[in-house]
Amino acid sequence: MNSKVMNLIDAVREIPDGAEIAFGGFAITRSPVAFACEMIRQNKKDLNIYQPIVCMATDMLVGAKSVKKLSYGGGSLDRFGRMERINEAFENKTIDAREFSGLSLTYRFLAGSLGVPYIPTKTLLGTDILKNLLDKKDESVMISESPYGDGEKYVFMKALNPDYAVIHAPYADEKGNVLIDGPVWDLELAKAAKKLYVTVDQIISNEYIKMHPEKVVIPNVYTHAVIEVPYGAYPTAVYKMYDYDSDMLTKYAKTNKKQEDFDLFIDEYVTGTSNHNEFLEKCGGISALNKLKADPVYGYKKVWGDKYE
Amino acid sequence: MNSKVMNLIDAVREIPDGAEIAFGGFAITRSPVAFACEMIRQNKKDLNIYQPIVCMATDMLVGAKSVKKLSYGGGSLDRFGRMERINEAFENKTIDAREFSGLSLTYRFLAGSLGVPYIPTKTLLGTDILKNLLDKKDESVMISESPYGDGEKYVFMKALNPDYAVIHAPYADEKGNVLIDGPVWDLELAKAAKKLYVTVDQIISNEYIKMHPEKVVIPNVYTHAVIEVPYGAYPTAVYKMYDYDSDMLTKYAKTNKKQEDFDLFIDEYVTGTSNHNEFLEKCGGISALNKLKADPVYGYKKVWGDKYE
Amino acid sequence: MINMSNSKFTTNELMAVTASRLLKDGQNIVVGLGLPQVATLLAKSTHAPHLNIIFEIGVVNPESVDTGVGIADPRLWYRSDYFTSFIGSLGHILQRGLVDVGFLGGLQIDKFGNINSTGVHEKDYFRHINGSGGAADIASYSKNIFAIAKHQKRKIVDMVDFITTVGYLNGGATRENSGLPKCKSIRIITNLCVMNFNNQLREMQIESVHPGVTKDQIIENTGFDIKFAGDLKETDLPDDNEIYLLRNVIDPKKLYI
Amino acid sequence: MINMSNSKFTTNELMAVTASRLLKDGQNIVVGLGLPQVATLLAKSTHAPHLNIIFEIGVVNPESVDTGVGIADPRLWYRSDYFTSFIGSLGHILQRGLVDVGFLGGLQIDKFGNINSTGVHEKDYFRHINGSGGAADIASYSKNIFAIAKHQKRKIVDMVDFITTVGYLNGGATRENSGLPKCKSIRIITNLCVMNFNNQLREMQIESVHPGVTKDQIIENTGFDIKFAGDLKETDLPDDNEIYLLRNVIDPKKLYI
Repeated sequence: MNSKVMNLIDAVREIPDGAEIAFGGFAITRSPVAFACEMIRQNKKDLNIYQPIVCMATDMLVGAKSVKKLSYGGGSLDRFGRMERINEAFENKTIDAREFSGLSLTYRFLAGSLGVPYIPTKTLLGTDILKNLLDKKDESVMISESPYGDGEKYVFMKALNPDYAVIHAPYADEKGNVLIDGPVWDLELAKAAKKLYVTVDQIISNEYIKMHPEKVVIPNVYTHAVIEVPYGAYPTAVYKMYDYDSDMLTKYAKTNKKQEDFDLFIDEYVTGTSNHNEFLEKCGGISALNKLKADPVYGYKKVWGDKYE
Repeated sequence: MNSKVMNLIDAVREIPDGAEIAFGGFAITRSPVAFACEMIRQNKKDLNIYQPIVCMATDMLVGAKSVKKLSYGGGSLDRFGRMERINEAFENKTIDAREFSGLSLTYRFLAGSLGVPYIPTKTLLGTDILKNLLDKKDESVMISESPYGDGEKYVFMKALNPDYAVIHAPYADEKGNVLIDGPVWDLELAKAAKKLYVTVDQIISNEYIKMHPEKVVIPNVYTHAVIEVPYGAYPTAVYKMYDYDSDMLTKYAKTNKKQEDFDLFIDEYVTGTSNHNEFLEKCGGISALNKLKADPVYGYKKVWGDKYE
Repeated sequence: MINMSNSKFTTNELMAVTASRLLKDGQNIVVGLGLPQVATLLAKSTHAPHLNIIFEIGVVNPESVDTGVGIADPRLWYRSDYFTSFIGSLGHILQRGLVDVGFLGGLQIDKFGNINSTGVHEKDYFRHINGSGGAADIASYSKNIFAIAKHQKRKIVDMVDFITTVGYLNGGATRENSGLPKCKSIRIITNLCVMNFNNQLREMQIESVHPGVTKDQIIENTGFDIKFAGDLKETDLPDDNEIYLLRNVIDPKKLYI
Repeated sequence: MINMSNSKFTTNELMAVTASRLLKDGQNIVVGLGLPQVATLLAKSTHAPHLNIIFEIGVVNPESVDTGVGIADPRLWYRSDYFTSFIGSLGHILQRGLVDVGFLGGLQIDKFGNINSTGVHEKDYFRHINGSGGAADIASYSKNIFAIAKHQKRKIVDMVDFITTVGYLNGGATRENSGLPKCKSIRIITNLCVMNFNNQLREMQIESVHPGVTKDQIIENTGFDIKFAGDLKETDLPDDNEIYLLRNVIDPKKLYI
């Protein structure tokens, strides 16, 4: 009760096979890579993942055959490439993929985090996204008429309070107050989850929070576990902390094109290492990390032109 | 388009008699007193006011006979006293008073600000608040069953996008990005309004906002007008800027007990002055204001014990 | 520690201590100003250091050092962990189901735990006094409701003049039947006794009587035929540490105690 | 100013300029990466300095100085006015009805302006490529939809393989009949022409043809029998200032133009 601090291995152990999990992260930013790698090391199976926009960690989990069902609103590795492990699993039907839009899936979390049964919205109407969800009898969606007699049609996005959520943030205190600079697309899913796990690059004092409460985006009432994993989102970016590693993302976007290449990658980098520090060593270690240090004003690695490089 | 800056007199002129207005402020904090006083000077009539928790400005408008209908969730002048002008108008039925709870009325604004038709909630069920609203056939509320066949009952709080909203904030830039330190109970109504008027103590540069985007709680897309009125919430408090004036609030809480005393107060302080600076002079001027300066850490006037007073 | 029997305490101090002991460590509490806040801060200073305190105005876990006049007073926001909106506090936290105890006051409380904070019937009109604020919301969604009140015939009544916040409505399962979420327990702490609703009818009953208070005193000051629990107890005495903290740390200006 | 006839420009530059001129000052734009962003920044640097730029990820009015790889790249968040959540950007701003233009890309666009960004039918399977992201939401709620696309037979099609985002659905009033809010206008800017849907059927038609492009070229590169507007125009030429800004200020590394 005193402290919500856990270590990564124990935290991941709490998550059973088949767990219903919402993931934070967005493409190449704040992806909970360290958490996902540890899930792969612990050989989690049959996960039921929800994520408004998928990120690198999710593609890894799908490629590692940890995922049974994925509800998501699309996503890519930005210009580095595509979510090829997800795309292939989708095409081969090796996972049960349920496609949404970013907003519609987030509404399930908003409803869950507000304690209301659903949010009535018009988004998805007319799309094949909705058609497919209705065909699959996905419980998320229901079409209904306005109760005000104006003939308006709505999609009810049903509240979802996932058993677990996993997000990565730069900082939290040991009580579980979470600080994030920049956009917070994953706020609603974090607040909806029954157990929120937050990997952070650094655990900071509550005293800092008392001085800067405006920086807290998730107060401790939502947080189940705070897990300190420096560079826990590497090779994706954490705004104001470190940049994404273009070299490593380029490499990943090559290996994720074919399952056999991906498997070799996982063998070497994930199951071939016993923790995130070893993973970081494998990826280039301190010298790779030093190149990513974010400028405190720009929030990413600022390149000063040839003469400084 | 370039700038959303207006002066107070012109801004208030835009608001017609009978206007539907949501008010910010909460009891003795960030009450838009300067705006309300100017409305009284311009002799606005038949206003239709919505406010989750009423503040001093609202009691003044009701006492000045500017209000025809008030939908609110209660409120007081904290330990200074009660909203006696509102209470008397409620009792004498000189206004159409519709009572809600703070959350339920705020849900009307949340729905409006989200562009959804209503929010289904359980709050108000079983209360005499709901009973009265249903008896009055208030459009805000409708009782309905869960669409999921689980027999659950909900109150649908209908979306409201009021024609106008008026809030007070310490700072905004001329584009209409609004900064508020501390709690922001009035965020939803600000985002729901068709035209948001923000009185601010100071207009600051957009450059400051670029350095501290995390301090912006209302981005400029919502803002219709930014009106610089230093001490525009006086005698109520603006966190980190100035404290409430206990003397003045004590005086107000005496005068608002009886209509004749209140009328004398308005004659002297409001209609007897031509602008907010004159109002401030009447209330004690610079020497009164100097006593209220908030300590930058504590956020209110810190009293350092007898030896410093 | 000093021997307990040396303690002298006021009734307000006893109420604060009694309420404080009902709070458990780690709970999330939505609390109003006055004795509820004093009791919560005392719990936090003693057996429950990890309470999370939430004010409906949008303030989480402040550590005030000066006494304020209400939750709109910035004195009560000092050293907060988090600031949010009404929806943030009463929606995303309270209605989300994360609040263990909603700690309220009120003008009247009735035998089914319903609370009136709106107004009272006078001879020929309804005198409007305050309104719900967040109280109706808090009582709808908190897992447990605590209230502190003065024990007077016109305040502890058979039926409140106006149901601002629902306790057990008309008793039994009527609260749930109205559509509201279940409420695990309601506790009323007065200057005479502690009351609960731990029976099938969900009807108010005396759980413990404050030291020196007689059953007759309670009966006389209650607006209906109040029941006494089978296992009626005497309220535990405050200890010296609690009294010390109340007087010297939590409410040194004696605004509430 | 330099004489316009001296300008040489690429097709991408023409597309960016053409799209940019369709934006009006003071509008709120939800925009994706690539040419849409380039066009929006150009408008902001010329005739529309008070555009508000919104990224679905939760970023408002950034002023980037470095080119990013996508909206998740912190390079695109530099000097923002405001950061928010998905609900903050696509709920409270977009669905609230405050977005004048949703500016999208896509794999395929069909004759009723529906856009596919999910995947395409291959011989014996559906090749999944990306998905909606915020695109379905943006097309549902923006007052106007702009899209930039390559003009190829397999991209400008009779019917998209998958309706990720609804334009005019099956034409006429079918969009509104499906329950969606009205869409005032859709504009498609390609490397060959600008297309609108300003007719009763809400069917794609050529509004203006880029200089040097022939009708036959357009017909050949369109996957269905495309119509030409009665008042068919030639697309206006970029001016030197626009070309200067594109090359030297907005995309000096020529990542998109």
